[in-house]
Amino acid sequence: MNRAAIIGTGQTRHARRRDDLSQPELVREACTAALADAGIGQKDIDAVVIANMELFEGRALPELWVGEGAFATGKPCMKIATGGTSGTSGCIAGFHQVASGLFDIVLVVGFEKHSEGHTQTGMALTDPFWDRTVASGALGNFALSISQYMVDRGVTEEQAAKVAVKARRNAARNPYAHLQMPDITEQEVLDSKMLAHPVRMLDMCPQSDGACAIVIAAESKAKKYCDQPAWIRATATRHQQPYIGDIDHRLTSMETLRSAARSVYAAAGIRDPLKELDVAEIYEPVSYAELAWYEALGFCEDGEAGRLIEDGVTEMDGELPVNPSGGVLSTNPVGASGVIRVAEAASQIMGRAGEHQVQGAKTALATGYGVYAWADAMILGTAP
Amino acid sequence: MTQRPVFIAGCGQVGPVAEDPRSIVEMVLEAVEGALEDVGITHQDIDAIVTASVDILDGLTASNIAVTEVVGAVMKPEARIAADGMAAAIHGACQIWSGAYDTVLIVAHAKPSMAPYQDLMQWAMDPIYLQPLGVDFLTCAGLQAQALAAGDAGAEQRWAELASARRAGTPAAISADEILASPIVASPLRAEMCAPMEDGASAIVLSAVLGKHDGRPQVTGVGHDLAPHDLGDREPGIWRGLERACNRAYSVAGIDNPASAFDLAEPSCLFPHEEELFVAAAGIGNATVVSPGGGLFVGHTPVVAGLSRLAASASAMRQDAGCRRALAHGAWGPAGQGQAVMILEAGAP
Amino acid sequence: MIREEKIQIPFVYAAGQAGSRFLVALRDDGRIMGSACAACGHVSVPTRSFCPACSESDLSDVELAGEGNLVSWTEIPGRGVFALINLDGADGALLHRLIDSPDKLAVGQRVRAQFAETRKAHISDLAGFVVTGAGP
Amino acid sequence: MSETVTVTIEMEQAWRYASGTAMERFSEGLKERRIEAVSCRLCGRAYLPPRPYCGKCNIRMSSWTPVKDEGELVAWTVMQLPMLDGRTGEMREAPYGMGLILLDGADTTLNHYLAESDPAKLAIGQRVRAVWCNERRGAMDDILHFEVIR
Repeated sequence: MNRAAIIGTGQTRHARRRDDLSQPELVREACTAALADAGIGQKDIDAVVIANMELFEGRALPELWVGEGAFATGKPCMKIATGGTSGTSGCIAGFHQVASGLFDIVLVVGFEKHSEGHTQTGMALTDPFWDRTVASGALGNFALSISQYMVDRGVTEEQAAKVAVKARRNAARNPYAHLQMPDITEQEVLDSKMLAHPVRMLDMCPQSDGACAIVIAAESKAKKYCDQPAWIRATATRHQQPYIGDIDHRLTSMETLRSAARSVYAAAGIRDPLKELDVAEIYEPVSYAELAWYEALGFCEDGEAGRLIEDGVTEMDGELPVNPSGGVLSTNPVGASGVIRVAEAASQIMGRAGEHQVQGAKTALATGYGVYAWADAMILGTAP
Repeated sequence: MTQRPVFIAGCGQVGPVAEDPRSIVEMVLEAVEGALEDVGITHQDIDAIVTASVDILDGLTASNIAVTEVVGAVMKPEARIAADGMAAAIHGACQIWSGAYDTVLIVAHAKPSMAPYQDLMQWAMDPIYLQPLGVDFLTCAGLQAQALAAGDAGAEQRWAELASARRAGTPAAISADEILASPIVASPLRAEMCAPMEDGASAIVLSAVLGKHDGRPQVTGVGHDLAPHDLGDREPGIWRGLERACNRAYSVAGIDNPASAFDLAEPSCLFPHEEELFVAAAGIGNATVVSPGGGLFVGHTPVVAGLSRLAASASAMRQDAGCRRALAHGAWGPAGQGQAVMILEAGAP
Repeated sequence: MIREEKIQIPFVYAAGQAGSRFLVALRDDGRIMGSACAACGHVSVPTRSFCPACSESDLSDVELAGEGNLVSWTEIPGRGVFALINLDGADGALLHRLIDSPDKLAVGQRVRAQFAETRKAHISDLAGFVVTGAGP
Repeated sequence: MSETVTVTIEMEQAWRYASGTAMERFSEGLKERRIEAVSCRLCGRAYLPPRPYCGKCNIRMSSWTPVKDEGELVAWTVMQLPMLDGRTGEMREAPYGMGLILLDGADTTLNHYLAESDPAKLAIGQRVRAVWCNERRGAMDDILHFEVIR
């Protein structure tokens, strides 16, 4: 496999509405920033990968209209759409295209403009014979799984609230984060409006308009353009059976993420992820999910996730800072969210994460997650 | 470029048929089983899957959720490309060249009988300047055809003859006169000039390790491209995007003279003028046989088309020892905005 | 078993920087604006954020004539005539509609813009084009 | 800041979905208040919704298993936000209960509405049964909701 590394990242300002920009213009804001960060021009891009949940904005084949924003006109371009994992899968696709030797530099950009669509389109177009008349959307699906997870692992609302607070306090040091709530307290989370038992408003991710881009380069170009590239050391993708009810105790078991994590750890020679990883950017659409992912990712034994957050292990000054960016809980343009995880992990390796930099980060994990329990994992490092 | 080979190890196809009464899942299952059987393997031999589908055609959000089981993607890597299946095949070849996987299953599916295709495709058009005017893919095809016909008095007769020739000897056979007598759908295009929109699914096994000993064809070049969205920003009489895609593929395959390089071309052309655009952009010569089985003129499934052309090319090479090199093509978007090609070379005879 | 299911959902798209300027000029002044690229000189229409010829974003707005030449057209039964029009001063063509088009059309034929009486910052504020003269 | 313009387009679209033969048989059964799962001869799992293929074992399935219209509540929530009701296309008023239900005889769970919407009265492990509509069309909403068996 040819070596490849991330040499630049770029994000838009994320917000509830970005009415000021069209979809192509929003994408361009992130792409321009990524090219500037990488120190390259548009002519250096050999191919483009776009990630997006097309029906959220009512679009079909959105790259046809939006591609011009991604410098894709006259270039090879394809779109990855795998639900919540679209962004991370887009990054892995870009990595495979560079590692193939076909392209030297691939630009990957993910975007979503939730404000332009109908928030519940996703639910309106589920399986018409099974889910459509009796579905409760992503929120309800999470809440159902959480009710099981709490019983299975003894996780408490207070522990989930700590996750929610950690995310927003971290986000306060990230100028790109959508939610800015530096003074948030656990009590505020516990007092926030109940949406779907046990999930409260501040346990949940926002819906954001935004885009995020990364530049992936082959070894020779990576060394030419970047002092400290973020080398892609391992990737894995796992999909699951198609119905929510197919997976027994979904959050508790999270077989896909466990398997993906095992795969990338083995490939990168990681035996104890808590000790050997320096930072993790994981896709946690709801506070409780982060606790479940700690277990699935092997940061702790099953049943120990609550203790991990209580002991501050995953705080910025803890043994393994998780989501220094503020995570999906602070910023969630779905098609971009996975790219943001990878971009943030890469920025940590490149030493470009600004006020939320984890000092001396050498090995980083980024993950993606979709509602049907699909999972992606990627390990980035300072050396190939 | 790495030198790792990628073989077209096997193919499975469902349709095209005007309206398949089965579910998408059932159609895809049959295509996938056909491809595995063609190679003589099971899902255990597949390392990863790349699917191609378009949500709005299937009326489903993240439409690949529905097919995860039947493509064998449970607890496996799946990438889903929302474009023509040829783009998915190119991505699968990249995965193999990268060394990430040895064997990748490519699957594409669509059921245009579910809803009016042209209405759905308006949602692919720029929603500020074009969609509100009612511009769809057919509008763009008509504008492109007229730009070609305007300075070419013989164009319509020639196109009718071409569409007739493609269907000759098939159940859809029709004379050029009948084609010219059929109603206008987007002037100068007439109903019987257009590839009929039909349901289908296609599955192809790409592999670095399977197929070599059976003399299966090898992928030696790939290329794809995205042209400007608005037809007003393109030269309407030239497929520049396909030129770029082909030149990339020729560069990978080391082909200097496409005019004499190919025994067979299997383009994804929905109208006769598109075949003329294809021949010009690809730079193929008279010695290249184009669409011997009629191509999409005997049945066109959007999304599946490019993969079906790849399968047709591979099948021709397996049956005819004289067919040594082929160019397979897929396209998507208004008037061929997205273009993708793959070059196949026959295995050891 | 076939089951038909229907959805009805409104989508609201931001016209963005370039689109907003184009649609406001159309509504307020009945002017058709295009974009001139500082990098390659290409003049596109309607107003663009990115040059369709070179992808650069250093574009300036230019007012284009309400007249031009027919590049191509297509009649779709029941839906009217769509056309590509090369407005005087532009390099690219505008994709829009023809109003009351004669039976015989030709490349290079002169056409003129016709604006809607009530305008609302929408592409249909430009009602379409009428043929004003024979081809060259 | 200069004026920003938006363009509204209404998507009004219908699709003709094919059920597949397994779902057709299941749907016909619902009209007669009959629930049937398809089971895999390798792993033995009885699947709801019924489908042609076991994705765990990669094998076709054709064996039908009767399933009761009562079972165990294995997960629950009470929605406190109005959500789009797929049956009516209108917003469904909150609060309302949702559950994952493991019907007797099935190995996968069914998601559906619960009659109970008081979180204090819901618990994992409760027995629930289907409340059927009088007029049934052969669809999942032939079951109005599930009620807790006291």
